[in-house]
Amino acid sequence: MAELHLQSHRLQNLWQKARELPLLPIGVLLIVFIIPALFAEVIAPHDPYVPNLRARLQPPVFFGGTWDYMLGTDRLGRDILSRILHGAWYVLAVSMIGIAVGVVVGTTLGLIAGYARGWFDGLVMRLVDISLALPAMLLALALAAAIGASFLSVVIVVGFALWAYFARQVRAEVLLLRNSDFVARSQVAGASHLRILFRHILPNVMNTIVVLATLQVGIAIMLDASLSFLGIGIPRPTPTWGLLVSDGRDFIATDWWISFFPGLAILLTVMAANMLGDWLREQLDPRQRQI
Amino acid sequence: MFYRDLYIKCTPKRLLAAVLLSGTVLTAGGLTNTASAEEKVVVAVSPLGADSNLYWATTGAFIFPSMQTLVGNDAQTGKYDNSQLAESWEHNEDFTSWTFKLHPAAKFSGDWGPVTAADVVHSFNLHIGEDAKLSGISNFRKMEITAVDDHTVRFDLPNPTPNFLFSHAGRGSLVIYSKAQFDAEGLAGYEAAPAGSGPFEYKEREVGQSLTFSTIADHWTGVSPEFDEIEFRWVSEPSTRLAMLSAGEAHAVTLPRDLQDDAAEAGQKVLSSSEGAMQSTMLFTGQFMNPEAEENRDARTYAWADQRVREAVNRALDRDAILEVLYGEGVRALPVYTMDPRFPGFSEEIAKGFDDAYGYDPEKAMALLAEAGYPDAFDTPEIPLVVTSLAGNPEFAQMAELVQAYLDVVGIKTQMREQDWATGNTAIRGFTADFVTPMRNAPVRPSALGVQIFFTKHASPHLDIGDPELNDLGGKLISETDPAARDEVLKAMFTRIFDSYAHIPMATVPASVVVNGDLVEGWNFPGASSSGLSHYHLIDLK
Amino acid sequence: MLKYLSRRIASSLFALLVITFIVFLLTQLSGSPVDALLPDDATQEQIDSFIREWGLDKPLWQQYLTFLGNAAQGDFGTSLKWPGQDAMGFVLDRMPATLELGGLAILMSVVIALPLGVAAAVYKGGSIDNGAQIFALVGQSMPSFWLGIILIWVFSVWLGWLPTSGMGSFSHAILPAIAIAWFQISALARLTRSAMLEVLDVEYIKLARVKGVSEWSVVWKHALRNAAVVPLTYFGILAASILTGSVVIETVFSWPGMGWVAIEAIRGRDFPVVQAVIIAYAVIYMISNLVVDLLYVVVDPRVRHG
Amino acid sequence: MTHTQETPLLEVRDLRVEISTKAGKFFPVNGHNFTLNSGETLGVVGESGSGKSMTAMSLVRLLPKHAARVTSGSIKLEGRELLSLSRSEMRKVRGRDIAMILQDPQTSLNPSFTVGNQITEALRLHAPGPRSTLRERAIEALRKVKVAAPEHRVDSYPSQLSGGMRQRVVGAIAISCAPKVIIADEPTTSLDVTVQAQYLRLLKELQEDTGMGIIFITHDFGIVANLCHRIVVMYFGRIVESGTVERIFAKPAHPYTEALIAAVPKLHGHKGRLRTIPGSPPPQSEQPPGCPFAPRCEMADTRCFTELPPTVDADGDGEHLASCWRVAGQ
Repeated sequence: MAELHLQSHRLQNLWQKARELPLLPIGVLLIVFIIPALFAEVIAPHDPYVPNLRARLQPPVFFGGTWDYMLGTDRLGRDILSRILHGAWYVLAVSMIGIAVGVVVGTTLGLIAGYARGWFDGLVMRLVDISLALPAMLLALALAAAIGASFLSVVIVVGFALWAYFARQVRAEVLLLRNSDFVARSQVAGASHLRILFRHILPNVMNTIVVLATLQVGIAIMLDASLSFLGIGIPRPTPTWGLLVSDGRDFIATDWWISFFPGLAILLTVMAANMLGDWLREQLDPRQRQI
Repeated sequence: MFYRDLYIKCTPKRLLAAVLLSGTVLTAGGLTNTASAEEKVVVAVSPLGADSNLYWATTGAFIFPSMQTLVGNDAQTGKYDNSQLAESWEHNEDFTSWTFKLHPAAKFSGDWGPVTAADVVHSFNLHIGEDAKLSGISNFRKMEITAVDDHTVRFDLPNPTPNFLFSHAGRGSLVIYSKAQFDAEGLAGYEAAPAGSGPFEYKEREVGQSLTFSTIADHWTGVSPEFDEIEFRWVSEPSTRLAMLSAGEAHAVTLPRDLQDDAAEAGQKVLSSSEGAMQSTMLFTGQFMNPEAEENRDARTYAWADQRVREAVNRALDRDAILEVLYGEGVRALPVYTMDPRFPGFSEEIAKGFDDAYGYDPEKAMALLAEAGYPDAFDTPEIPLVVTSLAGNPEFAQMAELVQAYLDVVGIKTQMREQDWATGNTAIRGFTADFVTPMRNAPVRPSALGVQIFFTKHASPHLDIGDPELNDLGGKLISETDPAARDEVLKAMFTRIFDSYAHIPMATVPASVVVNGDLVEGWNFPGASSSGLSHYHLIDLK
Repeated sequence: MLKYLSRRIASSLFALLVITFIVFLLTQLSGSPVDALLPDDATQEQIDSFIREWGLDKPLWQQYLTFLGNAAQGDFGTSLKWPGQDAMGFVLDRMPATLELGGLAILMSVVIALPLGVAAAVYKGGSIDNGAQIFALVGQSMPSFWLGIILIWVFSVWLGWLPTSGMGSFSHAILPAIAIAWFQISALARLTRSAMLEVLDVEYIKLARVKGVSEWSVVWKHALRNAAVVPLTYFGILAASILTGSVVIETVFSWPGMGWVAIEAIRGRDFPVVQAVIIAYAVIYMISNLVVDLLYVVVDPRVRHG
Repeated sequence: MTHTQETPLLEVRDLRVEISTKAGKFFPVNGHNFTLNSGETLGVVGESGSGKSMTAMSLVRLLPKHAARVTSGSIKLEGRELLSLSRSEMRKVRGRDIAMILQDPQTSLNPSFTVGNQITEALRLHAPGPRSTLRERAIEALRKVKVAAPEHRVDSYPSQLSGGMRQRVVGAIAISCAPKVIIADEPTTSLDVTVQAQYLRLLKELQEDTGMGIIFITHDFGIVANLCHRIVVMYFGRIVESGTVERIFAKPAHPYTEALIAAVPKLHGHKGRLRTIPGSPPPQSEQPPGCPFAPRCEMADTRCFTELPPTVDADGDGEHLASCWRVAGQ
């Protein structure tokens, strides 16, 4: 009960701390990721899909290029900036949906497995083993061959790659928590299993989930990039960042801007997401707030 | 005291240490010094389809400068010559019997003796065995081979085959192995180190990594390369190959076309084959020209069953611009896929009429579409454009993106479909394909072979486009032996394909290799082998 | 203990069985081997004989049982891309290369990440902590193939210190190992840091100090021993992700290990090898997890006696 | 306040600890003066947050790094100044001369090491010897704290022991090196009443055997009465009253002490309602100009709010000091 009290107290505190929000990561996320994802149509200076063969391989503005193509153009004369801006939406969608799938499936199974133990626990842990033992990349290749590479297949792969991590971690924590005093007290007090799970245990594993989920933003974006590298990402001409980096990778030594700026977008976004996650964790985790 | 205590008791540390230690030991085990020969030429290429010493067990992708075929290609012109095992050859009037005389001086490396007719027969039998996967080997199964004397072999063929030399040259189907070695060591001997008659001797293979040959001194052909060894490295990533070249680790590498420009800018030298080596095109799938309903589906459901649509597609593309982006300047547009000036059936008229009939004209394209019943936009489902990045052809993706953009302008909506080769082939073979296929990038071969494979039912029924006229002409071609008449039949076929806009031809492209300008002076090769590379003994070092 | 171990092995075998089924299904779902393995212009008779040879005309369940029976004996058939090679034998031949790379990557991650994470926790908020955080953030934010290519250009082409690719001397392994390890270093350092922070606040750490134990021993013995459980949990995942990472990195660096085999085999539709390599991956993963479970027992007496 | 001929075991003079946070500086230990003699038990009493634990940690110089530091004062152990010792010298003092028993038996033992290992660790550091001897001495220590079957328990892990047993082990660790001073920081709060009583009896016996000085930190005046010889009462980082148990119980000089004593449930006394002190201490970051207890004090007048009361001798013999205007003003 003390723990419960602490939880709500912590959330209140979070609101009070809103004034101390980490402006840097939030700003970076907004500028590089969220705003482009939502308003690319409005802010992109060029069409991201239409080649302009007269403007091929323009360097970025401070490297001999023009303001018209601020970050340069690719080999078909498409504006890199516009492609990055338009790609943001797909990156956002893939990572968010993929992680959501991972969190929901992984957390639910992990919670129940850790709490119920017995055969269900065994089953879930075998599933976890199976899913971790099948490299996501190989599964993606096979899946792409089977149902074709598409937005859906990428989301499935990302979700598949992530759920087991949540399930494992959550289960491990639940195993520790279920023996703790406050769970015992709730059980004695006659609380239903469902109530204990979701009112008492879930809030206490929330921190782990938040920390893992922030780690996973990076993993999801990186996985998307790796899939593009292997040619089984979201199909062309969709300019996901992974595809942009992957397409430009051969030209790192010469037309470096083709892959550098999308790579930078990935770098900044993942870094900012991780920083934000760290901040959240410090706010949510009482043990770390002690002096 | 304290530390000994720790050491004995803390087992996890010991376990971890053991794991880490084993990693280090393994790593150190790999610490073998790469003793490089003073003059070793390194060529990095993307991995071949199969990693084998047995030619017939591959589908034809093979780099083996130690092995020879019967017929060679001239380094400059690509014309057939007697630089390989056959000193001379002749054929009967209807091209059904071919006789080859072997160079009497030809001999195998490693004391396996001279190359004789028995070796040719032996190799032939190996090639048509159960495990053969070679492209075009089915024709060999219908032939008979006879050793006329020690240095003469005769092939008897069921059908007239004027292009028979093609089967024995750079992209040929028959590589000569030593019978003596087989008798002594069996297949295992070949797998370990096949004896060959070329100017190089098999040295070693690191599976998945490299293949090394050493130069033979006093080779029977008199060829003497400038270097002691040549090593081929299999490297999948183009940028890694370019890095190897730039770092001076490789003398020569193959690169995708658009990376060649970059390499050239960075000071490397791009060497192209003397002749065009590859033809690229896009193909419509299905029997869209079949007036009857197709086996499994109604031919008319294809949007491109309508010739006006096919013309509109062709008219919508600015080939000059596309080719410049993809291949750089100086690459010829190809009027008809499988037609080539070096082979019979080439039509000047078609080549001249190409700009008129296929030239960039978006207005005309839109007018044609409107006429075909698509006044505002192409309202049928989007046409899938298949892209197979997995197959390792990076320029396909760019070609697809360009084509998509051009088609979009005239109102034809397309959708890119990333799909592996096998899945596409399964659909084609099952007659369920509904897409514009991968941009075929096939080696130039005699027109008569190519046109039958890609447009008629006679060689590969699943690629048949269903046109009765073409199939009739193809039937005639099989039995026709008179060169002039064959030429006419082929011309008629090409004209039919051209006039009916039966495909989307792109370009003839030379094979090319990028060399490190500090290490390599030059290299002449005709682009007549499956990898495009050959004549390694001509690599001219600085 | 023995009972626990045999239970773990039994459940691993069960997981393996399910994986064989998935592997079999996936290879069935993707294009027919006929189209991958025969040339474009293959004749009908070539196709027919191929189908007979591979038993593709039999019902699916029968094909699976045949597959399973052979797989149980380690027989996955002969490779198509590397003719004459036994599929599993070929994969096993490549395994040392992957283990070498993976071992080096794990070594690098542990040797760098653990001290980094510990130092970051001990000097929380200090410059080491901030530096480690930035390092970790950057490492987790770069696609590994991109990092790999950049490493090649910087260290091999421009600086000329290390070879670009391939396998040979120890120096060949350094760049790919860094490319694989970097992400893991970040993840491991982060986990170690947070686990250490948690442990360093606990009373027994105070008690150890009160006993007069030196700060070094407090951190590296008392705290790390308890915090190690968290990175150790991650160790299984680490092994898995290093294996997965090797798929991409081995391709970039032309490192002829299992990841390279996997990609080449899938590209070449070499089904026997694809199946063998996935099973081999799964087995390595399971063995490393078994090792982690054992380490768990050794490290944490609560598990041993609980 | 006069120096006796005999050097006290532990002498703390004008000790001040500063904590600086974003919110500002404050002093959880603000000008402490007290002494501890051999064989004596000094009770340190106060509500939570009054600075008791901070006092304890400052005595062994284990204040939270960066955040807190000793700014002035002196801590002398048998006349030796602890504040000027080097870190490694100080480490030798810890465990050997001054041992500590921490609050929570659940978490104060390291779950990864055996009981024996944790006892011998201190021994190894302060009185090294061969393994077997160390083990014998660990068993001996366990026996001293009345752990049943110590030969067996020495190889147990903390998770295998009950809470009371664990706290005994913590005690065993503390006495293993025969320290001169033991600081017990609320060692019994998480134990149930019977176990608590046993434990306190044990401490007393140990003290009688070894003659060590004990600083007993608690918020419970009930325990203090039975165990301690002298008491210091802390409020808001200050010692508000100190003296012998008898004096303070008989005649508490500070209203806070009075309130604390009144809060102790009397087993045999009147059955009146348990008194609690209304209100709570001011936030640490606010340093009131007057007596910090004034807002909660029923007897406070204006001076209490504006001027800090001096520490004065309440009974005129130096045995009972208090900081309150009520006493000072007399």
